[in-house]
Amino acid sequence: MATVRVQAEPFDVGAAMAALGAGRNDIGGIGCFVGTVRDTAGGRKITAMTLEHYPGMTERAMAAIAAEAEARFDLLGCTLIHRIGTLQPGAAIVLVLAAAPHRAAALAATGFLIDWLKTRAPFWKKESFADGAAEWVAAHDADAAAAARWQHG
Amino acid sequence: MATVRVQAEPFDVGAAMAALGAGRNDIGGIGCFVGTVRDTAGGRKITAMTLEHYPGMTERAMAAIAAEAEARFDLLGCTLIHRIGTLQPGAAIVLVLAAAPHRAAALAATGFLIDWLKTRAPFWKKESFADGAAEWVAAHDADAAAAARWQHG
Amino acid sequence: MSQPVRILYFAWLRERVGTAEEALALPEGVGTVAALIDWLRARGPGFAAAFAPGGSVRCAVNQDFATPQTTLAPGDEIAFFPPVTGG
Amino acid sequence: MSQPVRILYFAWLRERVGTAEEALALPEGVGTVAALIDWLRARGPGFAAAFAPGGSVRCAVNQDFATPQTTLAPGDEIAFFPPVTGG
Repeated sequence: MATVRVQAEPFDVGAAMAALGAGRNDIGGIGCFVGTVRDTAGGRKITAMTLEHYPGMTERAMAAIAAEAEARFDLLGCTLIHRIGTLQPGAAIVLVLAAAPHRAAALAATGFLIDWLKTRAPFWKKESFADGAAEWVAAHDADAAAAARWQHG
Repeated sequence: MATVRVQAEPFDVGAAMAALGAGRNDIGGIGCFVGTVRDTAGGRKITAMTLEHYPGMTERAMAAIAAEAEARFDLLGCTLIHRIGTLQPGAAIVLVLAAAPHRAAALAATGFLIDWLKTRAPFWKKESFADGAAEWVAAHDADAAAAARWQHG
Repeated sequence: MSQPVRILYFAWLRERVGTAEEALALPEGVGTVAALIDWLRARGPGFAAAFAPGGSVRCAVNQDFATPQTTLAPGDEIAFFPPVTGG
Repeated sequence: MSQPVRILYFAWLRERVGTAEEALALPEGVGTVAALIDWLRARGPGFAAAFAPGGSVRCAVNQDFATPQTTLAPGDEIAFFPPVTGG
């Protein structure tokens, strides 16, 4: 029941949510997260963000993350859409949707999906600054810690 | 920065999200929850759900809940839309949006907002069953427990 | 004559008492939510059933959640309703 | 002749080694990711910088995350990249 997509084009949150719920009346709640490009990083002005990925492995990794969420939570379906290419500040980068009979599972799965997507899917961000510099974003310890919350066993 | 609405009409998630982010590039993530009408309750088939509310107090309570979320979390804005009247299975009942510089605050605030909305805003649900019966929904202990997670002091 | 209070009833409470709204002068000696509930309960079987002791009736005064000890004054808007179930 | 392996480089690793992709026969004695990294490091200053000891290079073999101990075989798709930063 998982939908996984990598695309350059913008996504339509309402359409993705409608597709997830289409033809079913057993959903009690849909949790959702949309990540967007901020216009500053470390106090410096960002003019653009470019996302590179590893075609093939990306889709595999995203499908594995979705399958893990469906195994851990009482889900009726989930959707992961990640954009690639060059995006402007304010643009949406990533969409996570998780549908469940009850809200607790929907919201927990949403958090899990974005935490794992940030640490287990092969995407890399490069920030372009107003002063002309362009730098690869370093991985955040906070993201690794957030993902580690979901470890068990 | 909070938008609070009670309405009979369906809401447009994409439009609400766009309105929340309009003209600003400091948002890193938007958390979202949509509650929908399930077609069964306690094993019985539901044909419709009717929502009654307390006009005046509802808007006050929703604004107070939004203000509390903005005081507790590092938010850049939030949106609460709750529908009233008679809804069919599959229909969306409630929309919560929380925008923040970082995803942890956006997702935590989303959970807080829906938990408090369920226990502190004067709405009441009546379920119509396939056998012709109509019954007011009883408050769930689980909802009170979920809301109590956010108590402090 | 002092200003009346407005009393609102919602959900199954409204159905049980048979009215959505009424206006009345605060009865002599009724100064709190608890006292008003005692007074309403004595009004008839519908009210007695709606406000049965041990029930789960909630109250708001002037659109803020109230307790049995909350004091009442002429002109107040007083609402009775079951525990909320929105969201 | 055994089948070559395909090696992919991403993000700043790609920029540092100066290529996105190459195909080569697994060198004699190179049977693990760690051994391949040692071999690559000796290729020139770009590679030495990219694979500097103590760096944070990650590896995938056949599109699954790998460790230094992961074994390599002819025909494998081997990718090197920095810690991921998507989402």
